[in-house]
Amino acid sequence: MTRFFSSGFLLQAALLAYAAGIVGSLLALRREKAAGHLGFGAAILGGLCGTASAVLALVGGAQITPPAFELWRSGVPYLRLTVQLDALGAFFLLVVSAVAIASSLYSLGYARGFYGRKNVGILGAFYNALLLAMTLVFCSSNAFFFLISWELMALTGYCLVSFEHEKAEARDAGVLFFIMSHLGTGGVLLGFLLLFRASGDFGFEGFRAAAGGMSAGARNAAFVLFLFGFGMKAGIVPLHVWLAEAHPVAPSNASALLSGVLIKTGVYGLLRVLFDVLGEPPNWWGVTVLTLGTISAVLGVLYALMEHDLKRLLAYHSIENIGIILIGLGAALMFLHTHHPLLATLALIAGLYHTLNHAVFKALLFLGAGAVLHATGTRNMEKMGGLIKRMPRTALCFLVGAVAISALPPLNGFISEWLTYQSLLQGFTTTNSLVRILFPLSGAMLALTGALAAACFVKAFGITFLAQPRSEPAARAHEAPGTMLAGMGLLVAACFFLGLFPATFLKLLDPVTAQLTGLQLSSQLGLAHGLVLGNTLPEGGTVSTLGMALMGVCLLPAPWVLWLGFGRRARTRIGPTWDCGLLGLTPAMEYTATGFSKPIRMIFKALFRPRREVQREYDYSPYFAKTLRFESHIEEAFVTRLYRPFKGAVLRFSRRLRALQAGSIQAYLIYIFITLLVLLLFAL
Amino acid sequence: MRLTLLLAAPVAAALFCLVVRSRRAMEAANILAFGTALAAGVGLLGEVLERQVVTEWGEFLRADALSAWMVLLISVVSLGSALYAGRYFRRDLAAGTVGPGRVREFFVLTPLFTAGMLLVVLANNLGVMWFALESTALSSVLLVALYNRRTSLEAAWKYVILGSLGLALALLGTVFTYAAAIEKGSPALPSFNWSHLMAVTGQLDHRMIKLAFVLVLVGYGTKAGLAPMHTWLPDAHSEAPSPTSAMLSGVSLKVALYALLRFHILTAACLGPSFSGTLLLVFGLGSMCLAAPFILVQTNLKRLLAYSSLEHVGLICAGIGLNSPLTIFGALLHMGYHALAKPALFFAAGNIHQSCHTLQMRLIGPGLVKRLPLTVLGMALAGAAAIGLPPFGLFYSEMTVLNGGFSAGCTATSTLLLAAILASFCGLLYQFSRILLGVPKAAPPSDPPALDAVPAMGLMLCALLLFSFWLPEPLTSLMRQAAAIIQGKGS
Amino acid sequence: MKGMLLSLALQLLLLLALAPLVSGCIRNWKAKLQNRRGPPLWQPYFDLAKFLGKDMVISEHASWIFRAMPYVLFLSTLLAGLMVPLVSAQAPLSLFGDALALVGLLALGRFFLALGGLDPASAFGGMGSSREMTISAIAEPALMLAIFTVAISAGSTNLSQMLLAAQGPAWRLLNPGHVLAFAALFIVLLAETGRIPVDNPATHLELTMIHEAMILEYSGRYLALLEWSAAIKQLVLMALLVNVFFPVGIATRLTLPALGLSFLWLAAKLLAVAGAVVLVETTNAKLRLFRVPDLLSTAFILATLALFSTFLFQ
Amino acid sequence: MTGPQSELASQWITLLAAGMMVIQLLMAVQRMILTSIRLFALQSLLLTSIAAIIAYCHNATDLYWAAGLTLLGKVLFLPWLLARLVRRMQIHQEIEPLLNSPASMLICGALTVLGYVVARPFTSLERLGNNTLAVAITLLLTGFFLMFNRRKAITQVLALLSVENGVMLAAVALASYGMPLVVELGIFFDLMVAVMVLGILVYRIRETFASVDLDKLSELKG
Repeated sequence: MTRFFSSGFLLQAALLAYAAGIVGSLLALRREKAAGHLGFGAAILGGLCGTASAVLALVGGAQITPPAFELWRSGVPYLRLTVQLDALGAFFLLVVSAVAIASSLYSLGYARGFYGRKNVGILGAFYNALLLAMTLVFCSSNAFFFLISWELMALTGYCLVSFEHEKAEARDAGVLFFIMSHLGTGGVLLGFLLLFRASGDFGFEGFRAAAGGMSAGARNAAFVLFLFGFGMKAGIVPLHVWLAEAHPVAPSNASALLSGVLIKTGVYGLLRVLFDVLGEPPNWWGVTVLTLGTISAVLGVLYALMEHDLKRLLAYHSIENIGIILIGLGAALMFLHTHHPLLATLALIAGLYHTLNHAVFKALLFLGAGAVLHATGTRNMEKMGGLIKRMPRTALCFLVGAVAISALPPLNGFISEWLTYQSLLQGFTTTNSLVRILFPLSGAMLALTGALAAACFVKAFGITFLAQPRSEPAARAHEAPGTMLAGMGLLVAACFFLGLFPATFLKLLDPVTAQLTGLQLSSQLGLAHGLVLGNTLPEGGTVSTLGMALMGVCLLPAPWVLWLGFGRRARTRIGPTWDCGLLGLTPAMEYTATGFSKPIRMIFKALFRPRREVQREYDYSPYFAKTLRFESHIEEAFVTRLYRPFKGAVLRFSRRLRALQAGSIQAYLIYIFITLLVLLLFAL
Repeated sequence: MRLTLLLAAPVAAALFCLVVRSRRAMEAANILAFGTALAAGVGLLGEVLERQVVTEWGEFLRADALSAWMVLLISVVSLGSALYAGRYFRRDLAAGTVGPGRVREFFVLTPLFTAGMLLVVLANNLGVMWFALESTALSSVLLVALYNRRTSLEAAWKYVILGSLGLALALLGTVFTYAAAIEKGSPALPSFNWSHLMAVTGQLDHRMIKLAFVLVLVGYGTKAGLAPMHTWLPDAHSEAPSPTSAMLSGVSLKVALYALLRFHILTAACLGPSFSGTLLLVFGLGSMCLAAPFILVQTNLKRLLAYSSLEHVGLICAGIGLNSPLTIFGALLHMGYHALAKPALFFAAGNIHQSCHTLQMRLIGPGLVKRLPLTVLGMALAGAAAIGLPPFGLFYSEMTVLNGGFSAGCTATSTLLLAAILASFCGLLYQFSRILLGVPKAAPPSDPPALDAVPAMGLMLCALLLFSFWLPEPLTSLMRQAAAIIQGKGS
Repeated sequence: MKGMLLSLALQLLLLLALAPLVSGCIRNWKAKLQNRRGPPLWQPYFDLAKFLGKDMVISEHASWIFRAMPYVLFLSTLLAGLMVPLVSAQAPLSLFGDALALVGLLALGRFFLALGGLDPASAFGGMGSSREMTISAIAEPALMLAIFTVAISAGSTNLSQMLLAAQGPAWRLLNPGHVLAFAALFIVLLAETGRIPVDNPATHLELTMIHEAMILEYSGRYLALLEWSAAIKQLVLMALLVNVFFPVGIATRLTLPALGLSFLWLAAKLLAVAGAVVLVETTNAKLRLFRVPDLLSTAFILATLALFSTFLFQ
Repeated sequence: MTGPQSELASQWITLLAAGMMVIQLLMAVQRMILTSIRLFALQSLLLTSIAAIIAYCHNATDLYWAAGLTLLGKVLFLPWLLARLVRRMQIHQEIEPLLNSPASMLICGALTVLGYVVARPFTSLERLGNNTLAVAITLLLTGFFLMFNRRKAITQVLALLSVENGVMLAAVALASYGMPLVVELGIFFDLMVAVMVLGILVYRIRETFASVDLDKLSELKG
């Protein structure tokens, strides 16, 4: 009986469930409903098994013998398809499986939107395949196998991004996603090959042993390659341009997986190689990661603010949050360099915690955005508004996600950012070199990020859900079906749990940190029976979101006492909003998303370089225009200055090269002739 | 007996097709012949594993592991093409694109083409190998010109002129090799057999061997489609009927490469591996790097596939040039997987050509998936394989080549290899997504969805998937033996 | 436990009672400086009482967010206030939250305040929310950096610890880092509490309002809660400023004389800061919205300099 | 083989080889197709003679066969076939090279030098007619040059055949006994088939394009 509740068995069950989901949805290709139920049902099952497996592995503590089994023997040299779950892998398995449960539950209802339009069976198959590939990424113990899973993940990701391939943007985004992801894979591959050269094998065990013997140059090269490769997947600036294109166009249940989990595989990869494999880092590794993380966080949120496409906005926030995670990772690397394992562990915990948190609230937000899209048929926030009355439950879920991602207490985003701040602050005293100034500066940027994120989500929630509907579809919107709400509800519960009971959850991180830095901090961080979160210092700052929440509930009657005292006779009326004496407000008079972010656009004008065109027609005075046409456009500087010129140069070069094959046989003969002459001279 | 059977079966089929009238009989004869060849090839595999070398006709025919591997590839691809050809020409005949005479020409020439290729890999004598190769060129050139369009004639002309010129150079190289083997003052006519030459490598004249290899490299390299001698390749591949394109791309290039390899082995045995290995590496890399930009801005579907073949042949060549057991193993593996994937792509392209009446990608796409779902499914799978995505085997073989390159210490070269692979990946992905996905501009044609390529594509893709997931022990040990031969360590 | 509850209740009372007074002082003194008579010091209390007794009009477009917002803002501000040491060095809720949590709680309130501004579908509310979120966003780095400067030298983000660590010889308070951080935080205080030159709390000209624009649709007791929250927030920030930078006289032991003395000190310090605010408000004009970032980036630079001078030029 | 006799043979061979080269140069500059065909036949005849002399000196039966096949194929059959093709298709007689005669001569001269440079390491080999190797390589290179200096399909075939002649000369010169018979036969038949295939193609091109001008054959690009 215990066999069935072992981590390894459950992992196998999860893999089998996903595989069954693929097969099941394909078999039921012609029957949409059955295909959806089979596919997403299997995914829920897989998610449950995966979560159970991960939790069992993590609860087992550091001493667990990692379950390992081989899928089958392939004849290819060095390829061993061994599935092995260690603590780090188990943590990420938890991330993917937990999100999978909610997202799959949601999908049961969401898939209905595709009936008769797109084949749900195919969606189910790709969806399960993505889950399978991601699960395999986290539990492959061999870099070759890892790369296979990694590429399968990219492939299925591409299929999902391009799923609605009838839209040109989905096709383009898919190609961009896949190409950049593949270039990243190239970096990862080269990094692994460098390690392979040193160890002669592809096992992570072997890498670990061999990394010590590598020259500094090789290790640095491997670091740069891994940072490029995994950073591409994670979407750090300036490798992020695919992310904002690809995530919005995928079906929303897939967006939740892509943004919630898929980009975390990049984080997983960085953790795996930088902490587990490559050994003690030089200082500049940490500095680089920290700097890149900070830049990603700030730029990600700034670009997010400029979006009025709800899903693109969320996608840019993924860049921001990856930046926050990397801040933790970079700080941890710097602490490892200066031999402060305790602080390194703290920073690492912050990063890991934020990884899970982001997965939870970003999935929640994408699912919410999906529900809105489902109801209104548009992703353009300027066409929404007033949805809180039409879809109150979805709005509530989205609000929870918004509060969580804005790092506001008492939800989970606050906890992980708090931990990040703590590690940064303590980091200042770890070294005397000038780089220590990075810690507080990065902290300040993190503060800017948090505040801007809050601004962005005021906009996202306010413009989407509040006030009057700005378009006909928004006015006719309807609440999402039960399964979709249930999926979101699970994530809302997770946001609350992770926000209110951090110390309980931190116990699960113990084996992970034990594996990566050799320390376990949950007992030091959880004070007062785990109700209060400390920062490992005896007199350090503490926080208790649970305490705050309870205190808030206790204080809630206070205003009522005042009512009783002063306002017993006061009544409440419903009336029109003040309209300056005009003849009633119309939705056109509401503040728009673009208008909302205008101050920020003006302040960061140098960065955004907005292009605006105003055309005015008037008879007497420009102040009394007959018609006014306003167009504003922002393109990322990375795209206009870096990627587009590069692409143009490549295409120009290729076109020019085509002249070589101009159709003249004489020219072809001359090529051969010249080759022959050169070779003859070479051979002499 | 086996080797004889291998050669006799296709020749017999060709003769049979020459006299018989029924087209179905011709198809059946072709399929039967190639099926027999495949069976014999599998038998040969076992025999070679057991005895290392199989000879017949007094050492005129000789098969070692490398030959046996090639025999398998040739017979599989030929079988697939024959399976596809019947349905393909039925549609062509119905559309009036070709006449019955031309179809007969196809069914006669194709077995001859195959027989020629089989003779190339089975011949012991290097001279025989040369003229077998020339005969493959001559039989395939008429196949390329089969449609008798302006463009196909142009392609055939370029193919035959460049190919013949290349083969003339290769002949000179062969002559040099032969001359190098002549012992001073010995009146006896030396044997031109491979087995003999390998036995006397110590006594060969180094300068001659060097010169010979250079000539053979340019010569057979032309036939194998190495850049910059590849210029005929996209023309011929795009203009030939699709079953022929599949054979040209799937095996013919590799057979020429095989011939080049034999000289490489000889040269390496004389001069050490660095001279010929470096040249192979340079040409392989060059081909890969050249293919990528052409893929990126290609407008014609079959030319696109042809450039992709150029890239793959380049990879194989570079893998062998890197000259470590692992890279060579990877290159051989790559040959096998590519031989399974590329024909499937050409079959799909053939279907598309017949349904859309054009190969211009801007006219085909977008939205092909709505018009020919089954073909597109096959094409997508084979395409994913061709761009080197797991779970398809080409990913493994590319990885193996790179592994080998790195563990042999050729970091920079391997990095360049990877860069070229990535570049052509980008191009192919971009092109495929452009035509396969989206909404068709015009209304779908009224003709029923073509199931024509299903058996042939199914065969190739199933084999590809099967061997991607599971490489049986005999095959790996065969490839290992072949790799040892290429490294000069085997028989 | 009993002591803790007592101190909790006391601080709660202090916050609720003292906050309107500070606002009243500022208004009154400002008028005096401008040669006006001005409202009496107690005017804010009268206002609150009046608002509480009035009927409410709620916009027909508003949702439950509109109704929930005053509670969230009020409670989060109160909670934040409970984490700041006012009279005793040990704040009642210092275990539940440190300086970072305080910033977080204020941000939570602001988040809902801005949502409340957007909810009634009025253009003014949206404008106010937009400006409020923008200004707070660019004030945030300076605020954090100033807090960091103090927290790093104290070795803790716990407000009580920060305050205790800063006690000692008075000259320590005059080191350049401390002074610069204080200046930075003062600017942030002006921005966060909606003072001239950032916002004009007295204006009702629509296009220049920030805070007032957001709460334009509120009336009656909700308005009372909002006004009160704003006053409490002002008090909290001022107390933070004075107690962390000048922890002179604060009670480290919970004895009655110590507490009394401490209260007097606190009052004096608060009045001093209020005086400073009044001076700034009187001598400056309100800045254009797009000049505000210049001011706040000055604060950021001051905070950065503070960090440098504390730790690098020692 | 005695000394003086071998020396005499060697002299002859050198002379004949030089003759082949001269013919090649003539082919490079002259402008009429039929003359080119005849020159090719003459060149092949010289090749046959060289093969025959070597065969006589070494008493190598295989080489006699080779000489005979060359005579039959390249001296008689192929020129006849090509001439017939030219007449039947009424191809315009002018060759129209890409480069003019002086330039062509200059390039051919340079290629000759190159041929000698390449062949120099092998002149020390004590073999009959080893000094013809330079000629063989020169023939190959100039033949190559002729191929891309011509606009008409049929002249390209001719140039290809002269390349083949160079290769055969090298075979005879280097291998002293010629290639094994089976190879010789194979090469011979391949050559015949090749020319026939080329002929078929030329014929079809002529039918389809109404011209054998190669400039028309440049539709396949990129």
